[in-house]
Amino acid sequence: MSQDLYTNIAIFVLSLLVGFEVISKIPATLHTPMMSGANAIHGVVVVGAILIALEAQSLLFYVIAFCAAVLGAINVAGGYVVTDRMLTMFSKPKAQNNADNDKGGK
Amino acid sequence: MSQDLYTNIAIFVLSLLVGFEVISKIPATLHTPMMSGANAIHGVVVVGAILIALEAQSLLFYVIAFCAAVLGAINVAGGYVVTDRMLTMFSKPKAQNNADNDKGGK
Amino acid sequence: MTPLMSIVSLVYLVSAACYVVGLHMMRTPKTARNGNRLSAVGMVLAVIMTFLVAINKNSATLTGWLLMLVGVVLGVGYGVIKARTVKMTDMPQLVSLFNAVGGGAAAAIGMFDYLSATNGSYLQYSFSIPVVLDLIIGAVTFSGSLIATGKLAGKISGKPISFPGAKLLNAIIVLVMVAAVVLMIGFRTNSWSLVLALVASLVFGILMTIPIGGADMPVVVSLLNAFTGLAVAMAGFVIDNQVLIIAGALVGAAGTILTLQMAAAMNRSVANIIAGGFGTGDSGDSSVADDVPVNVKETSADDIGVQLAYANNVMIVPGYGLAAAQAQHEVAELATLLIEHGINVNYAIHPVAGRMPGHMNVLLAEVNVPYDEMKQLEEANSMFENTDVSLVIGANDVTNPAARKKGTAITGMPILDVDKSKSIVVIKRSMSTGYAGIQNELFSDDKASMFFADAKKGLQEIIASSKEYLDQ
Amino acid sequence: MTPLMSIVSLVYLVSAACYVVGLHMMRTPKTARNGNRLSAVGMVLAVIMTFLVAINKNSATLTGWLLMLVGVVLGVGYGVIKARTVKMTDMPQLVSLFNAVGGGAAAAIGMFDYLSATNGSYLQYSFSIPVVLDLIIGAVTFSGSLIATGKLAGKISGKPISFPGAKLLNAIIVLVMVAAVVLMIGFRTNSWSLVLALVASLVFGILMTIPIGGADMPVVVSLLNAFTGLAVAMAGFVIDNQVLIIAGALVGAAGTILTLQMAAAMNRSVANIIAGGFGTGDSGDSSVADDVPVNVKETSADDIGVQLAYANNVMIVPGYGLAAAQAQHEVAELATLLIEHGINVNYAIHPVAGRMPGHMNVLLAEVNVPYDEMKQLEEANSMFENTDVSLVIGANDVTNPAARKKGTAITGMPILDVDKSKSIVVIKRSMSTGYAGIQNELFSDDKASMFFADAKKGLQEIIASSKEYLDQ
Ligand SMILES: NC(=O)c1ccc[n+]([C@@H]2O[C@H](COP(=O)([O-])OP(=O)(O)OC[C@H]3O[C@@H](n4cnc5c(N)ncnc54)[C@H](OP(=O)(O)O)[C@@H]3O)[C@@H](O)[C@H]2O)c1
Ligand SMILES: NC(=O)c1ccc[n+]([C@@H]2O[C@H](COP(=O)([O-])OP(=O)(O)OC[C@H]3O[C@@H](n4cnc5c(N)ncnc54)[C@H](OP(=O)(O)O)[C@@H]3O)[C@@H](O)[C@H]2O)c1
Repeated sequence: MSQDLYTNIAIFVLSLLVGFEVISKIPATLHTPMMSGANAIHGVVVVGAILIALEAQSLLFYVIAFCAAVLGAINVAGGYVVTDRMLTMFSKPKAQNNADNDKGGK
Repeated sequence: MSQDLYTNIAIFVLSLLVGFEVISKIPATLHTPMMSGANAIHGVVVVGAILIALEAQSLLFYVIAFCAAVLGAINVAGGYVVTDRMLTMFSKPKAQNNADNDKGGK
Repeated sequence: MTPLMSIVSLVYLVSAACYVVGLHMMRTPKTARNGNRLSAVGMVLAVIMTFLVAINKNSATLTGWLLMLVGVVLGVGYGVIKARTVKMTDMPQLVSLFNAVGGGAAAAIGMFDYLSATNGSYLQYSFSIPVVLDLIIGAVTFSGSLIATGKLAGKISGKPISFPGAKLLNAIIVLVMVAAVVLMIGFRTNSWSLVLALVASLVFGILMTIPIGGADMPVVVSLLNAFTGLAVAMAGFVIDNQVLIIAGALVGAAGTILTLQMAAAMNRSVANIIAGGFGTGDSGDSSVADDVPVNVKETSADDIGVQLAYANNVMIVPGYGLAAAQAQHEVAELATLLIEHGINVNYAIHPVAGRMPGHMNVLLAEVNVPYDEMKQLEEANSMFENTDVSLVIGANDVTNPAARKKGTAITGMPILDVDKSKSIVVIKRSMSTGYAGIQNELFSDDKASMFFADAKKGLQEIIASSKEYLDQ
Repeated sequence: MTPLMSIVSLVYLVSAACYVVGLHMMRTPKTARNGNRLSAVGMVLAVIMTFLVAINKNSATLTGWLLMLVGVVLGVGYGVIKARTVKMTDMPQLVSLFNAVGGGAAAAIGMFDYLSATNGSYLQYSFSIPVVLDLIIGAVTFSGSLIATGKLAGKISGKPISFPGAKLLNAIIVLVMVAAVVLMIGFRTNSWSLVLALVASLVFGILMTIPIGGADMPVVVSLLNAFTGLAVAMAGFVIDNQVLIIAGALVGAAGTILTLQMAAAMNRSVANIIAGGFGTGDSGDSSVADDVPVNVKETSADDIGVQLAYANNVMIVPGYGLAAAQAQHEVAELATLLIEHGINVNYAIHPVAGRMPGHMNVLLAEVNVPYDEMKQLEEANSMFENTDVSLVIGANDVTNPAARKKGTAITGMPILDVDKSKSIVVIKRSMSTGYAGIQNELFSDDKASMFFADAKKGLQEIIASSKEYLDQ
């Protein structure tokens, strides 16, 4: 086993452990945004797409690299934006300004 | 920066992250056993003690290595055993077999 | 390592830490949004570093640079616009779509590197194994997630689709996949092996997802999300890039735990969900309704109006029907009306009400219901005793006392104890069952009365009648 | 990497995973013990692998091998015997001792490697920085933990020790440490720099710990535990061993979080604790007692016996005094007596009752009180309303309603709502205050009566009188 491969394996294993631990009991309400947030994180694949694009030298490879770039970019950009939108729903202050009316008038 | 150093730093950072995440809200009752369990884990220092002992070639180094071996071994062996003893207190089944007596007799 | 690579590697670590801390912060609503932003900051850092590497390496052709930049810009543009404009209720299918493209990108990287190495020689295991895993997992999530998207969007029937010979076909596809893997790992490189693996994986993704009912899709999407993470980590091995490995493994593991929790919240096992065939109904079709049992009381909008107008504490219990009828605006209108007249209104939110986790929160937040009026299960249950009227709108399973008995489809699921409240009004279109396909005794409770109507129309009538009595 | 090193490295990863999963399992009592064992299995694996490496390397002299083996055997023997024979209540100081030796071992590794490299040349930062951190942190935790051990064992006064000029001395020592660090990192290697750094660090560890009150020691030990973890990680950098880095960093981070939680459970901040001077009392000295206020009712063992004999539900509220008097056997005896006569007996356990986390659980478990009779804060508080007699034994702060008011030393601390029960009996020696040093209004509550006695003797009298009335 090369030193490089071992490093990668060690990093992989430790990251798996971090991933297992970072999720503790989450309220069901947050399941969807959390899934969406994790989805955005694997948008990091765009980094890989950028790197391979620079190796491409012929049509087939240009096409594959272009696809990877587009798909990866959609994942990462869309992922973060849609998660953020979902989460606005949780940070919203009392928008109904008449919700706190005092009792009476009935 | 050498590749080795970077690998070590990456592993260090990821392990810190695992450590931060692995402790979530713990009941106060478990604070002491958990601390003791963590204490046992850093007993891994005995591994380091073993490794340096094999490099020693002169009196001073023999002394230091011997101290490291003794101290590290105390930490690791004592740490696990005392933690285990603390934890027996939580796994104990109802030892008072009259604790569940039905009401009456008063 | 060169100084540049040292810096890049260290910044990659920082960005990895951002993802972790970001995810951690998403555990509670208060910090969730900032958590997602922190994670995004980490991502921007990673991308900047990657560009530095690319510029420094300077190996690319002009075409390569152009295509890459155009691709990224197009992708970002499309992603952002879609994410900005999608309706709240369509978000789950969009997440699924984003997951599909992520899997696709990972598969593309695998293809690229396998083809680059294709010169008829044997591959090293340290390369061939991750490349094959990357390809297969990426392709499976790509097609699987697309099917899930279609089902969630209603473009593909939400019903579990099965056909004669499905099992046989499945077995054949799995065999083909195994053969392709063996060809790629054990034999000389060959682009046809790649094509075989790719096609088999795409078909497998489809076959895996179509037999699953639409209502189970959120769990499936979550599972595929974890898969994509793993595919990305494998891509990281292939191109020897550590931020891909870290982020991919992180999502792979976190996504797995999340999937288990989602399934648990629905009182199902992941295996049971993947086996498929559950959740047939979605009860969209009210023609399957049983006859109304004799012991069920019917009521009218007028009567409900009176009840509400003279109540002190009203609890609204929303369910899937509210979402199906898109009646959230009417609910908010009714609540505002009641609150203006000094009536306490709260919402009892069951964690799995609706068809996706947080479905009810999403719907109600869309119409600006304050967060603190949405009572989660336990808190709601402690409030029913003091509730004068519980207004059950299109909810069924989440109120079904059958959960407290043994041997029913929902046994053991925690439910909203609506039956503790003084009076119960149920709005639904018929007596037909909900997701779990079982009858609900609550409806024949002495204190319960049924108002058979579409949630939207029914609520409009109730608003009208409430107004009358409130303004008297 | 050689095949052997590949295997060793992979097994190191496995053992690291064991530590993590083991710690994870220690989150709940049910799996805690297996978690610790899993972690121990990981440790055994790591040690076996290390021996393989050592044998394979074959660089050691015979003396080296012998000394190492003898050292390990001695250490293991001492550790195991100590751990097996220690009294339950002496465990905290033993943990602190084990922490001290761990820090010492880490420091020794640092010394060894710095001295090995001492040939009057400059060191590379990648070596000198971790070596210095290893040395300093290891030495600080060594001496600091020893002081903590002494304080916990009562061999060193638990009172915060301060003396004129302490601040100045502290400042001087810190300056010396900085100087030594600069010498070691920025200049040619020199064994005197090492000695300077070592001595300064040892003194600093002592100075840091002595001004802190004995009652705060558990938090301090936890903090030093995290420090040791970091020292071990640094040792890992020095000798380029990854299992040390992983395990050390893990403990460093987890220990930090644990320390924060422990401090939070006592409603203190870590900074506040380290600043020292709190927790003077330990109230061991009852001569400081105020006069008994007029509005406090005194009662007798006889009277308490009657109350208990005719109660249905009794709640025992133990505190530090129970531990100080070593009266746990008497408590169990009384409880067994009452239970045999059909009376419900439970224990209300406050998380910070006593002087270490879980102190009450440890004590009561020693005398076989079943786990489910020990009610934690919230559950206990929901039971007081139906409690006929609350028997408060040597507890003070944890029942003090002053926590509900603003501006007291314990403001905001959750307390046991003993005042909700129908009758309150308090056993303590005098009216003197507890750890926080403030008077307790509960004692002058209309429903409360005081029985001034040492917990052990008082309980013996109560047992005798209860027997009389129960057997009537
Ligand atoms: N939240 C999740 O993540 C998730 C995911 C998958 C599955 N599930 C499952 O979904 C179920 C959710 O429970 P639930 O009580 O919310 O829903 P439900 O049990 O599925 O019941 C929904 C009810 O709404 C009524 N309805 C449908 N359309 C309507 C309309 N337009 N107007 C008025 N009523 C309408 C239906 O009755 P009519 O046809 O008579 O009108 C149906 O009985 C649980 O079994 C849960 O396990 C949840
Ligand atoms: N658990 C932890 O981790 C921890 C750590 C550090 C500090 N603390 C602090 O310690 C306090 C714990 O509260 P607590 O209510 O358990 O204890 P406390 O408030 O310290 O009170 C203990 C009481 O026991 C009495 N006592 C002492 N020896 C006795 C004996 N032999 N027989 C009978 N009574 C005796 C004392 O009164 P007399 O002298 O009148 O008998 C004293 O008032 C909290 O303030 C907490 O923050 C806890």
